[in-house]
Amino acid sequence: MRVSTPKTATAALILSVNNVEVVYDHVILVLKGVSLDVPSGGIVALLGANGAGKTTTLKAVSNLLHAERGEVTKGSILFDGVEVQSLTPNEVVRRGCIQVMEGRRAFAHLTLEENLLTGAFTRKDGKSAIAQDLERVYAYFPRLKERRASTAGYTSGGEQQMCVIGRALMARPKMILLDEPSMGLAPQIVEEIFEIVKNLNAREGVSFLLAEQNTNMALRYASHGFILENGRVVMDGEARALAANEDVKEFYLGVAGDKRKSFRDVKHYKRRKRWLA
Amino acid sequence: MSGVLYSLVALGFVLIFKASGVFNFAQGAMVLLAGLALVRALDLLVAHGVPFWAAIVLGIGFGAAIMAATAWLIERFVIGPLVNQDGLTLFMSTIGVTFVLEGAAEMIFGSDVYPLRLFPTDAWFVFEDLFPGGILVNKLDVWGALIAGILVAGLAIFFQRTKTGRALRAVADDHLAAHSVGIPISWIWFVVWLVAGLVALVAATVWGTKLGVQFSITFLALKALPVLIIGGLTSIPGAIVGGLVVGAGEKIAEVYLGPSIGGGIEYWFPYVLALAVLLVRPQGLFGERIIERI
Amino acid sequence: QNEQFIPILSYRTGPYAVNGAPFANGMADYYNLVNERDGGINGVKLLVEECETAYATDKGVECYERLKSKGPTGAAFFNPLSTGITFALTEKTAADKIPIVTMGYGRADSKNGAVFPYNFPLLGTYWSAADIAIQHVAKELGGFDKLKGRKISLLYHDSPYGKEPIPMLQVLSQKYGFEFTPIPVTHPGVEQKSQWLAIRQNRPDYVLVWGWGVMNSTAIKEAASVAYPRDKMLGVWWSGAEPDVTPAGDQAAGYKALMLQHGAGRFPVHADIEKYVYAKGKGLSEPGKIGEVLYNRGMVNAMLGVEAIRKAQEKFGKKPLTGEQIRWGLENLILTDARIKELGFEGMMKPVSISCADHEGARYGRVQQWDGKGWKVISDWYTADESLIEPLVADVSAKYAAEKKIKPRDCAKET
Amino acid sequence: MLYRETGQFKSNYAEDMAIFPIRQDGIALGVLLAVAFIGVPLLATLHVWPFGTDYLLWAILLPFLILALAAIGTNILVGYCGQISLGSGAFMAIGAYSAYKLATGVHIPLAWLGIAITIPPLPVLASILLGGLAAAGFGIAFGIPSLRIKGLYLAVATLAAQFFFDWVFLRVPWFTNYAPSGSVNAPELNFFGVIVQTPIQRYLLCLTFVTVIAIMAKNLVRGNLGRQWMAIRDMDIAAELIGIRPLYAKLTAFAASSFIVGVAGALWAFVYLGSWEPLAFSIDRSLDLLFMVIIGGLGSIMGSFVGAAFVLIVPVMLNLIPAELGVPLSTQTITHLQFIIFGSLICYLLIKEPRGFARLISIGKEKLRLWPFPY
Amino acid sequence: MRAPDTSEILLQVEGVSLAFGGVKALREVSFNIKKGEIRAIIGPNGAGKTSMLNVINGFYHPNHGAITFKGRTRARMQPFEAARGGIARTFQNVALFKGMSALDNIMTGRVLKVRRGVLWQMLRYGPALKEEIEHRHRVEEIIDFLEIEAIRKVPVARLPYGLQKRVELGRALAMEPDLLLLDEPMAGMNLEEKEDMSRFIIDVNNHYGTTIALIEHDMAVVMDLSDRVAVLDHGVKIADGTPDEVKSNQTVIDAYLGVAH
Ligand SMILES: Nc1ncnc2c1ncn2[C@@H]1O[C@H](COP(=O)(O)OP(=O)(O)OP(=O)(O)O)[C@@H](O)[C@H]1O
Ligand SMILES: Nc1ncnc2c1ncn2[C@@H]1O[C@H](COP(=O)(O)OP(=O)(O)OP(=O)(O)O)[C@@H](O)[C@H]1O
Ligand SMILES: [Mg+2]
Ligand SMILES: [Mg+2]
Repeated sequence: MRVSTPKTATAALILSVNNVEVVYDHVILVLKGVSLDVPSGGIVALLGANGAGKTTTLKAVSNLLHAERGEVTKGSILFDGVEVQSLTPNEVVRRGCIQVMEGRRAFAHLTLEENLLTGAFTRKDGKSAIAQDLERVYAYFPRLKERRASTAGYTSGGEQQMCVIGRALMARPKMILLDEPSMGLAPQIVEEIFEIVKNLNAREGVSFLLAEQNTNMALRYASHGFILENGRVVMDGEARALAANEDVKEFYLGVAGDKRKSFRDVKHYKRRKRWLA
Repeated sequence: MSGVLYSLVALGFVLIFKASGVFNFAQGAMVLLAGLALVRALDLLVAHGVPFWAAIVLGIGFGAAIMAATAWLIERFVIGPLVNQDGLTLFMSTIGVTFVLEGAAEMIFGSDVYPLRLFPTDAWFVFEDLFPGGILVNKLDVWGALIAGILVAGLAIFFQRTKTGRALRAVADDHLAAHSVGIPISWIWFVVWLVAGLVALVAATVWGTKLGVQFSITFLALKALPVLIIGGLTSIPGAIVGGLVVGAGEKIAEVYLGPSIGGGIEYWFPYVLALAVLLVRPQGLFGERIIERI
Repeated sequence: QNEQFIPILSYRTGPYAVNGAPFANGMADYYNLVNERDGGINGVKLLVEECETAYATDKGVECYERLKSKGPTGAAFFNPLSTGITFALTEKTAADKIPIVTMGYGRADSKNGAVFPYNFPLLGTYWSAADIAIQHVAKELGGFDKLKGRKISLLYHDSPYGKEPIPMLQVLSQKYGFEFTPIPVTHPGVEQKSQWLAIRQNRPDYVLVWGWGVMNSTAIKEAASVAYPRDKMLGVWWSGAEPDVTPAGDQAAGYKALMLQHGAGRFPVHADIEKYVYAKGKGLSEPGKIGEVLYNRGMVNAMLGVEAIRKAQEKFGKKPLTGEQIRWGLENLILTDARIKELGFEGMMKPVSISCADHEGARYGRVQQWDGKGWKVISDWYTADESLIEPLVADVSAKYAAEKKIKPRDCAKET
Repeated sequence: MLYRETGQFKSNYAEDMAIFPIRQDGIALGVLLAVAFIGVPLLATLHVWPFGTDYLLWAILLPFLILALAAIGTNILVGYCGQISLGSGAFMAIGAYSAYKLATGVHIPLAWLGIAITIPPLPVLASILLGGLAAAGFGIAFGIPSLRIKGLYLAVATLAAQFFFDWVFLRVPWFTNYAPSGSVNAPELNFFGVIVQTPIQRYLLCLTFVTVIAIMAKNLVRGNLGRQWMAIRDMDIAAELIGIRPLYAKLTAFAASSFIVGVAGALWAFVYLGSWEPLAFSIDRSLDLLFMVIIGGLGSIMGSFVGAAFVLIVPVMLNLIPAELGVPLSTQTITHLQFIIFGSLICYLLIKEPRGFARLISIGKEKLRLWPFPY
Repeated sequence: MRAPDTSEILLQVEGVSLAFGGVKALREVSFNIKKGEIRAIIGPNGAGKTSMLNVINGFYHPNHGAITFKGRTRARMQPFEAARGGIARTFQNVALFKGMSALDNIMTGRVLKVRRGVLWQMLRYGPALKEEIEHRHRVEEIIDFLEIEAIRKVPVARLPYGLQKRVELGRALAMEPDLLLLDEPMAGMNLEEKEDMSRFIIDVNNHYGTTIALIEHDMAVVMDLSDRVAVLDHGVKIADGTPDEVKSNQTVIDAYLGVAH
């Protein structure tokens, strides 16, 4: 189902995923032909329920599936015009596409600051530029500066989450794949993160592919949205159009009619809408 | 003192563990391979009338080349494809590598005992008037200690101070996350295995002088384990300290306990010592803390 | 098929490969020689197969099971070249009726053919070796009476192999009044520092070395580092081959070892081997190593087996024989000086005469010394003292018989 | 079509909790057991191929069964409870030597107390089981450090047990009944009057042990205790927070594992080797067991069998092939090649499926169920 | 419908302080949880919320202060003792047993309830089997309740994050606890799933009368579900009261909420 006119074919695409199929462990078919595009300088949100395949899609893009015994069995993924499958994960990063993985995967034995510095591994523009960016990340997340010398493994969940986001920023990428960036963060930090996304996008032209459960936020900041269900894209379109869609409103935004309903009042056996049976 | 010789082998273990979380059982086999390559090249060159010093240089060069090839093969065909697997699987794969290296080394270079003589091996006794027997100091031990000291200093600085060193530690923590920030794991692992291979070459020169280059050198791997564990799997200086502790500990045990319970204690004593140390410090004397948080 | 199957349990890998390989080469080459030169034994070709044991007992057992019924008549006999495997196989071979030939090793009490009908510790057991070693020490000291109050240590491989001589040495120490100290070395023997420190403190007059593989050369090196005189070290015949001394370089000069009759060197039979085997490219050894101690021992071992088969053929016919028949051949094998000369082994060994009561067949030994380049024979022939060994053999084998509920044969009744 | 669960409905939890909820699997197991218990002995008695000689029975099936048993024991500790142990060989040795002592009579003179503990020789079955219990006891003692030491550190620490017991059985003559060579002989295998002697009898004896213990082990690991072990393995902290006592869970795993390994050790010594020395239980044995467990599949009883078969049989095959084909290579080269091939094969398998044959089998089954569709 | 029993205090935290080297994770924190209520703990990242739960169930031992649970005061206890006392919990970084199926994971929650000994389990016959089936029955109820029937036999490592959280809740429920500690149960869920999860929490609270302590960053959820809210910042308790009181507290707004919700 398409909500609005298809994406403008004219805009240069930084990422284009074509009909990708992913199989784990040789038998578990997870993505059943996913196609999506990210225009250069765009912010695209990837929405969908648990298990829809958002994380898998992002891992396919950054070529991390191999390490998890998954493989792309069909379709192609072009980043900046290059077939991702032919690159190693570190070449993908070198070309400017970095992923923030779900689940706060900070390097446990390194300090927070060392964690951030590993993010700059692929950079060749000198120590001072890196130091500058480090300060910038600290400015975004003062809490990290406070705890810079702590071993990451012992910091709180939110601190680790900030750390991995900061780590990705340190790479100065062209494109960031954000997997659930808001998870476990305090509300004002969540706002902060989306502001960062907006800023980087506006000022430096960084493109974003955003897998996010906080649909509200995601659609507010994204230009496009794709809704995944069961390994298939079931709906896509401009963010505003999606936000206005009645189904999306009910199932993803929690607004029935115009008012947000209380979590206490949700019905027990709620009717579930599925676009696919 | 003699424990320090084990440190040379333990060092190779630490390097690889620190950089990839792989517990490399093949280190002993690598010492054998490096030693055989060196000694066979040396023999051949000397036999063809190359002057001894030039033969040594060329022989070491050849050994290094062999270790580089080994490192590349291991990374390419074994460890590389096993990225993101758990430690036990990686450990077992290195035992597989051990078989391959042992078989290949002996097939290519022969399975005899090849004498090697690069360092003086005579001994002298100190403190003989202090207690009966005195302390035996072998010149080889002194050389070994010296070399180990230099290696440790260099490697410790490399790991703590450089960008690559940091990346290595990151890889050991989380392969996948390291991938995701663009650390070229294959390259890094190649480098680390190469360095470990070179350390093995150094160990081979010392141990080859001591035992002759031969299959039994692979048993060093087992003797180096307690050294490694006492020092801490992730600590480079720990390898030296572990060596000293084991060296002193097993001799003291042999002298004071040995006679009363039948000798041969040094066979297991280092392990019991390691066990005791671990009970107090589960990560060894200098190892990184094991993180437990929920 | 007109073939006699002969298995070789060898080890060409692992810590003992250095010693296992030349031995196996010598054996295989000799069998090959018999095929190539004589067309087999009376026309019966020898079919040889090697099985790698890596000196490990369980692998040895597997090899045994695999090879025991190969060939038209099953395996002729087994030469495990490992005391451990010998122990593990002793019972099985008796049940399967296949002789187990342990030339110069194996269990010493198995020389008693009444209790061990299928074991043949040919040419010398460790008890014989121990006795000969002490005879030599006594001779160097100037007589058996000079042994009194002396200290003799035994540095041994801590395995059945190394432990075998201990009971005999204890008997001898009682008899001659020397102080005997056994010092174990753990497999594979690269670690001997503390043993030699103990030796240095205790200052024994003699150190007997009962090592195998790398343990021997390590012992020599450690002796050098504690400045223990090499010429006061006397190795058993398994500690007296080239790989045992060469790794120690100059430090080995002066080191002595028993000879299992033969030493290194080339004899008429070697010429045949070069001519019939190596010239056809069928030899297994590096040509330069033909005639080394262990190679020669492999040959002698193979020769004894071949002659036993020949002997058995006299009785059972010129065809492939069963293990049981060959056992008879072994038990009735007599090699005179003339026959030895005929075979091209003259100078390598003394006559052999095996019987039901005596499965050892001969107990001669000499002593050789390493001069830095080669082995030199430095003594006359010694003969082990039956009167000391026999009671021990009778005692220990009787215990075994009781434990295993074996009813000893009456050798007097055997022909 | 053959492998479908369609039409098999489970009306109660007991059915769903059966070892093989899918009927075809259960049938397969039944057939296997029938072959093992009836078919093999029958063929062996009739000397029908491949049982023309004793080789298959003696040199393959017997060690396979015993090592599979030891692998099950190791798997409980390593695969189910996640405590890496390089000391299984030592526990086999403890089982073997304790059983030996018990079967030949124990006499401990306590001179300073003026008394002596004397146990008359026990029946073989009792000795073997008590040997297992002794191993379990030492297993518990050596398991205590696991409360503090984890992962690979623990693995190396367990080597302490390995080397210590190697040494004890080598140097303490009491254990070998003062045998001068240090090599000891198994007592007569008298089971309630039946003297086990022929390969077929030995095979059936081991098969019985293996079957009974494997079933009990399977019951354990899918029951409450097994879940505790697995919880400790997967995340010990979380396990503790839901009320599992690490002390209890780990030590029971050590005990159960060592018991099984100990019984296997006693069988290995008594039934297979007949005469042995400590080298039969060296570190190499421990490593072999670990290989079996990992190649077979951590946390799978079935896998232990497959792993044992692989580790035992592949080298034998590699050894046989050149002889059969008549490859003109020197024995030396062949042996080295075997090393190389076996090592490569292990690496290849680990890469192909790090979770072992058990996982391959289950993937295979899943594919079979989906067949003819790929996913 | 629901009237929290205000009289009975289930858990009392009294002046608890906790420091790791220089980091003071908790400073003199006191609060209580009443029987039957849903108690939320909120605060910025690194405020000490998780540490508080860790102290309550014995994973961390406070440097000062005491915990009174069901009338018994303890300075330090072992985690499994807490579990025995009836405290169950879920974790911020999902802490499932990765190698086990969802069903087995939930079954581990029953560990403390199993009565038959090891020997019985080994035989798995008669009473042992009967007991196992009983537990399985209870667990199936929970599986039904959480609507995860379809993934029962799937190894949890394969499950997407959201379902893992649900399984984790199932495991905690299987313990039939008196006090259930939930650490960010709804992180990484979309609205529909959050609604489901809320439903479960409320149902658990209503049906079983389980007392719940809840950490959550989604203010809407916290405000809707909880009876009382405690707010931590830098290890200090800065506010405590009903959702409405907390929401309008200026200190809380400055430290945490940012904009008034
Ligand atoms: N390593 C794996 N092996 C097998 N199956 C997997 C693996 N990883 C994910 N899956 C399966 O792939 C499907 C999609 O998972 P994915 O993690 O991409 O979902 P998601 O949309 O990111 O969900 P969430 O919002 O919960 O993170 C799930 O059904 C999951 O069971
Ligand atoms: N074991 C520990 N060692 C060192 N510091 C710790 C440890 N546990 C917690 N801390 C520190 O204590 C502080 C509080 O951590 P805690 O996990 O309780 O925060 P939190 O409130 O749960 O935060 P979040 O919302 O981000 O999860 C953090 O700064 C953290 O780094
Ligand atoms: Mg996801
Ligand atoms: Mg937290």
